[in-house]
Amino acid sequence: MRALQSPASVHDVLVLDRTELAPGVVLLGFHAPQLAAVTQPGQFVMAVPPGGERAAVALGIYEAQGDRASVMFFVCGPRTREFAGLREGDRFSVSGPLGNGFTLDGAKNVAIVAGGVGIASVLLPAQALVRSHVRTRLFYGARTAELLVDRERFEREGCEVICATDDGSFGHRGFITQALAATEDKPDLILACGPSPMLRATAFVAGELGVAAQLSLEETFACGVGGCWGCVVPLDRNSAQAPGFPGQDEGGSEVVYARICKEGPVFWAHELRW
Amino acid sequence: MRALQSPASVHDVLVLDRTELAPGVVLLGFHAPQLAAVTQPGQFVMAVPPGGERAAVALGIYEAQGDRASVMFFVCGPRTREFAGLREGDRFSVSGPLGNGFTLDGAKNVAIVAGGVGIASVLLPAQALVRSHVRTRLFYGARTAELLVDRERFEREGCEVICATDDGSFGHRGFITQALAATEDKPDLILACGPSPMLRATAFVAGELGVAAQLSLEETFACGVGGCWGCVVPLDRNSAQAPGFPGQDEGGSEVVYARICKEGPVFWAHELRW
Amino acid sequence: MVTDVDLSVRIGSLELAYPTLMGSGCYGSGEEFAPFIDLSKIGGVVLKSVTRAPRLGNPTPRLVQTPAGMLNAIGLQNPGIDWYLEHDVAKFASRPCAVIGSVAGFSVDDYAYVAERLAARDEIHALELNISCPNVAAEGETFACDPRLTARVVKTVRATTDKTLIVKLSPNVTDIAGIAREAESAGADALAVINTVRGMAIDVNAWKPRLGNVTGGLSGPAIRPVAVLAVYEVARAVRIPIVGQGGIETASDALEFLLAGASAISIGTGNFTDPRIPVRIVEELHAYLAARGVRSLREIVGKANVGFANPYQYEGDEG
Amino acid sequence: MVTDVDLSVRIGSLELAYPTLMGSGCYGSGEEFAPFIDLSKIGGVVLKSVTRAPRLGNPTPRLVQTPAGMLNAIGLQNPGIDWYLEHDVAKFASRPCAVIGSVAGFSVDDYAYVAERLAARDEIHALELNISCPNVAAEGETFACDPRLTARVVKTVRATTDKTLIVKLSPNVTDIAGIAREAESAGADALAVINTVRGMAIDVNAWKPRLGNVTGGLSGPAIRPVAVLAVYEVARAVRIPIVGQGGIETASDALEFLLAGASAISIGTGNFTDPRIPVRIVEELHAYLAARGVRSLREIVGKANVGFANPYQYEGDEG
Ligand SMILES: Cc1cc2nc3c(=O)[nH]c(=O)nc-3n(C[C@H](O)[C@H](O)[C@H](O)COP(=O)(O)OP(=O)(O)OC[C@H]3O[C@@H](n4cnc5c(N)ncnc54)[C@H](O)[C@@H]3O)c2cc1C
Ligand SMILES: Cc1cc2nc3c(=O)[nH]c(=O)nc-3n(C[C@H](O)[C@H](O)[C@H](O)COP(=O)(O)OP(=O)(O)OC[C@H]3O[C@@H](n4cnc5c(N)ncnc54)[C@H](O)[C@@H]3O)c2cc1C
Ligand SMILES: Cc1cc2nc3c(=O)[nH]c(=O)nc-3n(C[C@H](O)[C@H](O)[C@H](O)COP(=O)(O)O)c2cc1C
Ligand SMILES: Cc1cc2nc3c(=O)[nH]c(=O)nc-3n(C[C@H](O)[C@H](O)[C@H](O)COP(=O)(O)O)c2cc1C
Ligand code: FES
Ligand code: FES
Repeated sequence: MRALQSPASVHDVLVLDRTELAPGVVLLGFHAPQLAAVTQPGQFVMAVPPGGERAAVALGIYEAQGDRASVMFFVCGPRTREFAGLREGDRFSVSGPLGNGFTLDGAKNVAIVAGGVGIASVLLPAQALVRSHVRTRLFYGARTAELLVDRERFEREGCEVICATDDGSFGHRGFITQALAATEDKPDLILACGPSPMLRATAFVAGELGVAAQLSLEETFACGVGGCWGCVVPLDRNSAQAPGFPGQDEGGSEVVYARICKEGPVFWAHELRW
Repeated sequence: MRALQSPASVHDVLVLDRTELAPGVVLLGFHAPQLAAVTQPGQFVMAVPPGGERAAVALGIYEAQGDRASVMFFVCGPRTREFAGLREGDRFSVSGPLGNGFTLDGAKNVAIVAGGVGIASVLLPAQALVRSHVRTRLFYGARTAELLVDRERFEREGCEVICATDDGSFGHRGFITQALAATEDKPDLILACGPSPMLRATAFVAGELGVAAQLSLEETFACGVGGCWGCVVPLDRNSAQAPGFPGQDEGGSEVVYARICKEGPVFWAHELRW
Repeated sequence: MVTDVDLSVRIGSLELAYPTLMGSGCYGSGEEFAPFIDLSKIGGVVLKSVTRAPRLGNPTPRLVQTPAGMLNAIGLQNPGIDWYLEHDVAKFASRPCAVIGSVAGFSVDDYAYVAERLAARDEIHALELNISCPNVAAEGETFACDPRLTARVVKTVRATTDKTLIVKLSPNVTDIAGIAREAESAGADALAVINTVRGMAIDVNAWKPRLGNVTGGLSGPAIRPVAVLAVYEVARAVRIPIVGQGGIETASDALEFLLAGASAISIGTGNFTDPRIPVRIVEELHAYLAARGVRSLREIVGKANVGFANPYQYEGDEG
Repeated sequence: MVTDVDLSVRIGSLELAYPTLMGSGCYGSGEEFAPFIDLSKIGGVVLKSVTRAPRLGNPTPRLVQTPAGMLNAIGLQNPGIDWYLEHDVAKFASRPCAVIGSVAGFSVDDYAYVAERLAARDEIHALELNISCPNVAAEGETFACDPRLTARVVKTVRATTDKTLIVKLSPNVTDIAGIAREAESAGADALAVINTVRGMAIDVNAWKPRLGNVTGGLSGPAIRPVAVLAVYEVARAVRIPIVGQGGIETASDALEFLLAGASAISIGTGNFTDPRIPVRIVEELHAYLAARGVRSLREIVGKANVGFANPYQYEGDEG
């Protein structure tokens, strides 16, 4: 992965808008011109829960334009519940942008695979690709139609959108990676963000198709900036993203543990040893 | 104290209105017809923080009329901060009404003494007294003018309002109990709610004036319903409110520990052995 | 999907319709919470601990809120066993759930004396031995912090009654599993794991401790990870049932304890958050098990604990 | 009201401009947080613990959020002392604050070997002995859980260096004051109180522990009352300075530790809430002391701890 880091800092931000896109899915827009100006597609922020006593939460940067950036999240625990309680005019803090984003250079036909909340990290790469006149398809999976949030937005931005739901309530029935595997129009690059089983399936399909894939990984974070080594993933020791000393995993192979928050969250699928 | 308990239960309530009366002082109105119908002046609720993980907070019932009840609180910790984040349309739960309120029978000329957040527990008794054509004066003290919240409301309700501020920014400069001590028009009953030093001073002044006083005490609560014995205050063993077995305090005098949440929060000043 | 899920559990010879006890010292005698909850929907109430002599308890303040928890230092305020038997115990007969007496003391003799007299009463269905209260003079805590004292006090009390004897352990030790083994060998029918974690808070304006007693016991969600681990470790060390407790507020919390190896759970501080929690937990446990096709709560006990020996296996009365 | 408030502290021979250390394992080598905070405004960084041999650490997940806290089980991932000295240590020279090496190990010999080599480097200003990591095989924890082992390892390491030696204690013991006394007698210059509290969490859907390592260490505001009490008790037992830690997020939190008897404080998990916390604490401590006319932070150490002997009294260099 090319180093796509940007100058990060802490921003005290003002909530500009709050939309409930689906039950338990909130889009929070905030005033952050400096952050928006330097954000690279695929980067994230650590958002500080306004009530204190709880660690910051990693959230993908959904939109970044002009004075406004936004995050989109699924309410699944105490911290996202706290953020869901914010309204226009409230304040909170974010550190960012953080991590290494997607490498988009040279691609001509890109398939973006997003599952569930993974959608939050792929609008910016989609916009950048369309802006560069790259053919961009979004393969978007969710449990049910209702959770295919902001689908139309991607269409408006100029993506072709292919959907799948577990229950068949919208688009294909089944996994979105099956739709990817079945595509006739082979992409030359795959980007993916979503739950771990989806990412593994994407890596498998990419291998079958012989297409390079970049995966944005998820793991519980603590620091989000590389300080605690809590979010590691084993990488091929020759990966350009390998940060430090090599060691042997349980199976006896040589690997290097990379920090998802610092060396990632985006990694080349073929370099992961997970 | 006459037993002024009402049938308590848990209520899931809807926020009707939220007003910031002063910086850090919030008035929260909610839909609770059943609660409002049975509340006695001086009772309180245990309000459940909507985010979980934190114990319920004791809050005086400020207003109770028709379908609506309200609480008023000073943001001073994590839980009141959480409640301050609620807006119209949000939901939370309260248990109540709880405790024994003020005994108002027979009084002809009542002085209500309120300090700071203590104001939250004295609107209902003031209204009840005025309704019964009892001369009702509010002696209201706060650190500074800004914190004499909702002062005009008491005037509108028909009370005479005498104020004092620590910094002299409104009304008398100094303690409100000094104003009480200096009154020419001696009341025949004093009701008081506020910080502990104010209550002790009120008890002292009441003794000097030879007037009976009822004090609404404050202490950190856990259960709020008499189950944990965390909120006790020593009472004269002959008090009608003495709940159980007598014992000897450090000084060797016989006292009975009463639970502020269950036997109180309102006690006769002359029966307290604090 | 099954609908007839069995949530009953047995702790020694005590049969509980539901796996939910209310923690000692947190729930009065149950009556205090009756306006808010149907007491016939809980397993039982563990009464406030009682001692030989009356105790006024600690000076106030006795309670402090802390992040996701609270400190208490009540100091075993109670009327003493004489007054208690005379004035209080008869009222417990009307509780529509199990009633478990809690015994505290300052000597082995104290414990045996109070336990024997309390257990003799029909209103009391089982006994819990509180040898782990952190809020009284040093000796009180020592019992559960010392394997030999634990063994002595349990053995002596055991000899006084056949009723179910639950021994409540302290987390404030280097090796809780070792203490648990002593209590088991000495004749405990079950273990309550855990009592509060010792802690304190300081008033930074007054420059003095916030509790009248200086130190107190930490309870609530903050200590849940500590309690789950204690249950996990004790469950590998003994074969008697465990009543798991410490910060339980939801069915998911309760399941952590059950999967770690507790046969029942106890709710204390959670009642201060919302008094409906115990009934909600029972409803949600029911739904959770039904959705997974599990017919009895007992089947999931210890399921996240490799190397755990399910206590029911050894009683010959369950699969 | 005074404006020139002295916030500097001395820990052994280590002079800190500010009383704020960043907790080992939480702050990388400081550089990771430089975009968010001015490192010249913190007292120092305690580096991630290093061992003799390289370690990949524990399987993931290594982190779980819990109420007002978190569990971690990193498992001492580190490149081993050889690689560390060769590739990493030189970079620490540029940090504008104190740099404290942290040593972990599995035998007394390990500790001495790593400590000696690390202390020999100029970039390392002091050493912290992590004898209390709960996330490695049993032996790792045993040191701080056993008074004799504590004494042996501290004595042996003490012989290898004159640099300030801070010994980090575990709260997972029956009597932390007793362990503290052993460390003091064996030659520790200071004590770090406390490391994480052992805990675990269970995934109630997968029916297995949520951490790859099964158990982990609890940190954050949830444990603050436990940590304050540990400092309070240790401060009565020893005369060497204490670095208080466990859930510090605000100046008020820091003051609880200082008033309990800590001479300095350390912030770990708080940096994960907001990286500006350490600088905010220094600013607010300054304001707090100025408002009370206190000229030096050292004056308030132990002020809420009756019976505490201020360490500075015994050095002859302060009033
Ligand atoms: C780089 C990166 C980017 C991310 N971007 C986004 C984003 O844009 N939007 C978004 O919504 N999320 C995003 N996430 C995920 C998000 O950070 C986490 O979901 C976050 O931890 C939620 O915080 P919480 O406090 O609400 O829930 P937490 O308290 O952290 O925990 C909730 C999670 O743990 C599970 N859990 C809790 N208790 C238990 C239990 N007892 N047993 C089993 N499971 C349990 C819950 O089911 C839930 O999944 C991202 C993560 C990373 C690493
Ligand atoms: C019967 C009754 C009725 C009440 N009615 C009302 C009411 O109507 N309105 C209202 O606003 N309040 C009322 N209170 C008080 C209210 O219940 C408490 O103020 C409540 O605990 C605030 O909760 P919190 O979580 O926000 O703060 P908490 O977390 O409980 O703590 C905040 C309080 O503790 C102090 N504190 C916190 N940390 C420290 C520290 N380290 N050192 C020293 N002090 C510290 C704070 O200064 C503050 O006073 C009432 C109390 C009772 C008993
Ligand atoms: C206010 C309070 C009083 C308590 N009193 C007692 C007691 O008298 N005897 C006892 O064995 N445990 C007592 N406990 C401990 C609880 O029963 C319980 O074991 C502990 O709080 C952990 O569970 P929880 O987090 O659900 O409260 C008390 C706890 C609290 C909070
Ligand atoms: C993710 C993480 C990693 C840690 N790693 C170490 C370590 O390597 N060595 C050590 O001595 N302490 C380690 N600790 C303990 C902290 O330094 C600190 O003592 C403890 O977390 C309590 O303080 P806190 O609540 O401010 O984090 C770690 C803590 C965390 C949260
Ligand atoms: S979360 Fe700390 S290193 Fe990634
Ligand atoms: S708060 Fe529990 S008895 Fe009053």
